Amino acid sequence: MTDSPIIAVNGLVKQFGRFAALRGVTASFEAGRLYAILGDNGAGKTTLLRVLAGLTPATRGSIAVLGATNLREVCAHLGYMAHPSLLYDEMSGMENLRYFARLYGIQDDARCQAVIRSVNLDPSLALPVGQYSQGMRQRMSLARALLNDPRILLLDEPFSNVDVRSAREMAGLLGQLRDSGKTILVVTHQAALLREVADEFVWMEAGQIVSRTREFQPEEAK
Amino acid sequence: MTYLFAAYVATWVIHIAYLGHLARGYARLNREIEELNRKR
Amino acid sequence: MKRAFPIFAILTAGLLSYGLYGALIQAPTEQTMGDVQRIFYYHVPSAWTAFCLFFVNLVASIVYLVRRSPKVDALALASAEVGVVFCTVVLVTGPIWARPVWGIWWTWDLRLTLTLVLWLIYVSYLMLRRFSSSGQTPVMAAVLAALGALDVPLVYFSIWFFRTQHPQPVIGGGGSIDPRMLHVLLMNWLAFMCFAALVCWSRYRLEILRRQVEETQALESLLAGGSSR
Amino acid sequence: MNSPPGVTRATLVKDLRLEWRSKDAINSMLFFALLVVVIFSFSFDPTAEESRRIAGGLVWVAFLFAAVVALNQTWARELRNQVLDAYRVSPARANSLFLAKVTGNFIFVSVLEALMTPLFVVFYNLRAIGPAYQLLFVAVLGTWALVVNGTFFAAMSIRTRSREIMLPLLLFPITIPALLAMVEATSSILTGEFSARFWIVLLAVYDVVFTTGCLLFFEIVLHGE
Repeated sequence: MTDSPIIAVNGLVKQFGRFAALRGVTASFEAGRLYAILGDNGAGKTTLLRVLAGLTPATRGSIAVLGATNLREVCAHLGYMAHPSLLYDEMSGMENLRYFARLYGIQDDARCQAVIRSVNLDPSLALPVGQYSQGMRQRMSLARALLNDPRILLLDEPFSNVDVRSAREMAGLLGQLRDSGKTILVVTHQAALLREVADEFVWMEAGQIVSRTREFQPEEAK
Repeated sequence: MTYLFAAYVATWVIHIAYLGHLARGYARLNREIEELNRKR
Repeated sequence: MKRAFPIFAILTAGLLSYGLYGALIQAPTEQTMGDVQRIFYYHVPSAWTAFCLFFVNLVASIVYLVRRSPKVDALALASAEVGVVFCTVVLVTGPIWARPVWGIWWTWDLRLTLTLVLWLIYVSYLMLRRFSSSGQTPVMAAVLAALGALDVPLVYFSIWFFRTQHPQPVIGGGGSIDPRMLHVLLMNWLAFMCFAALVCWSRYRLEILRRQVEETQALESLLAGGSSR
Repeated sequence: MNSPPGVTRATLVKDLRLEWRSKDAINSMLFFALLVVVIFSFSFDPTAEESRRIAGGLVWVAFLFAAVVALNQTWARELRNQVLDAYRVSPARANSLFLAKVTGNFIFVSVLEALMTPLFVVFYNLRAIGPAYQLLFVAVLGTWALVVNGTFFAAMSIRTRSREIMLPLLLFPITIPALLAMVEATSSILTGEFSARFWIVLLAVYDVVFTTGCLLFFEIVLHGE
């Protein structure tokens, strides 16, 4: 991988009517690192992630992901996990993944099964996703984001409503993924979980990045 | 003749109603601009 | 530009009064329909103006889809709204004319129905603009305008055939028109076009201004929220 | 890599499976259409000769209203858990999704029509005096017209604040020529008074024009925000 940043945003503004969720965000993220994006509710973390995923066009400012400014070109290299599960409640995990695999042109079931196993779930489970526990659903959601073996992972609150043990497990998994060369951006409230694995902590406030630190400093940064 | 009168009146009533709507929009906007200026 | 506005407004007012004088006094009285025919001097120019505005809207919408410039979108909104106003005038004066002349308020006449369908499409256009959340409004509206334009020829043919199948009251049309009448008609069209341009321009400026205020408010509100935290 | 027909087929199969498991759309649509038939037959005396003339209109208006119920459902399913976002971040084409949805809706509405037509025939004692085989063309072309525009405008209206109300507001004005063609063609065939050929051609043109138009613009609508 080159030294040039894998994600670069410049002067990003996102306005929703009379409310601006992003107010001039300029940042760059390097390849093969795990970034924890922290901040209060309404600080613009989720909006930033959605803009990077190409789901929400920015009102102003420029974005370059993997060198491309048109995010549709690079979407095959992105994995996105949102706050909602992005899964069909009525279908089983395997059925869900089989469908989403088709969207990426993946035909074989082996890939789906491998991804499900990698998040510590059982691919043969016939239970519809709607009846999963929250922790299982989050892990299945992560599996969906990993389906296309993305180079960049954008994760929105992967640990919310997950019990501590599973959350630790997931954090460890993210560390492994980072070590395998993926770039990971995690939006979370539970920064402590990432204390060991994150390379950098990015604090957002009122639609701007206010500080970036290598070490986790819970109170000082605020 | 009544019909003629009715048609012309109707035309202008519609136009003036729309102009009134526009004027209200401007008035509201001006109020908001003033509020913004005061905040600064 | 700002100084031109009052001058243009006075000019338009003059044209409108001259048009009114022409329609009520100057133009000769029509033989069969009598004075009622004078509605024609308001009805027809309004219709032409409305169609012109809808055409402006279509062009602006297509340009918006290509260029994505917010100013073009504001123009599309302004022309659609003013177009609906003029179209309403047409639809109101139409029956007032039809009643004494044909003895009925409404008939599924080709031009009348086409105007009605256009009016419906553009009202739905305005509704869409009103109800969709801010960021995507211009794109959705532009797409609807383009699809609506595709619809117009189809509406035209369907009503044209519908009319040939069903008997209709005969509408006196065609034939030559008195040059004095034509003069008054064109005069009124010019006046209404100027008036429409004037109103459209105000609406356009209102929209641009509204967006500026909204943007400032958006940034301010966050500043206030940020500092209080 | 990801062939558009593959994505379309996968999406269609997924939609049919989901519908088969929940039966949300088809049940509500069927019951709604049944209600419309019953209410219409109270409102217009079905035995009168005059009502046979308007039967074409009644049938299509009933189908139109029932189709709106189903059309709102198709995208509502994608909005639960925001699954649509998963589609939007994938490299799959927007038009593959659109075609799958249109085909799915076409199947649903066709099933509805197949089930409701006998009811209309019974209630209104219908008998085609003109060439009955033409009714098949009218049904297929008319249903496609409803479904193409309906799916497109449903996708548009889910982005608005009052979703369910917005669909008919957008759909009905644009569909006027198609509806007029369906109604007039059906009436012409039932009464045998006129030839339905012009209307069938008009419907075909309408279908071609709007299928093209919708395919052209769907990507903009899907990725608009």
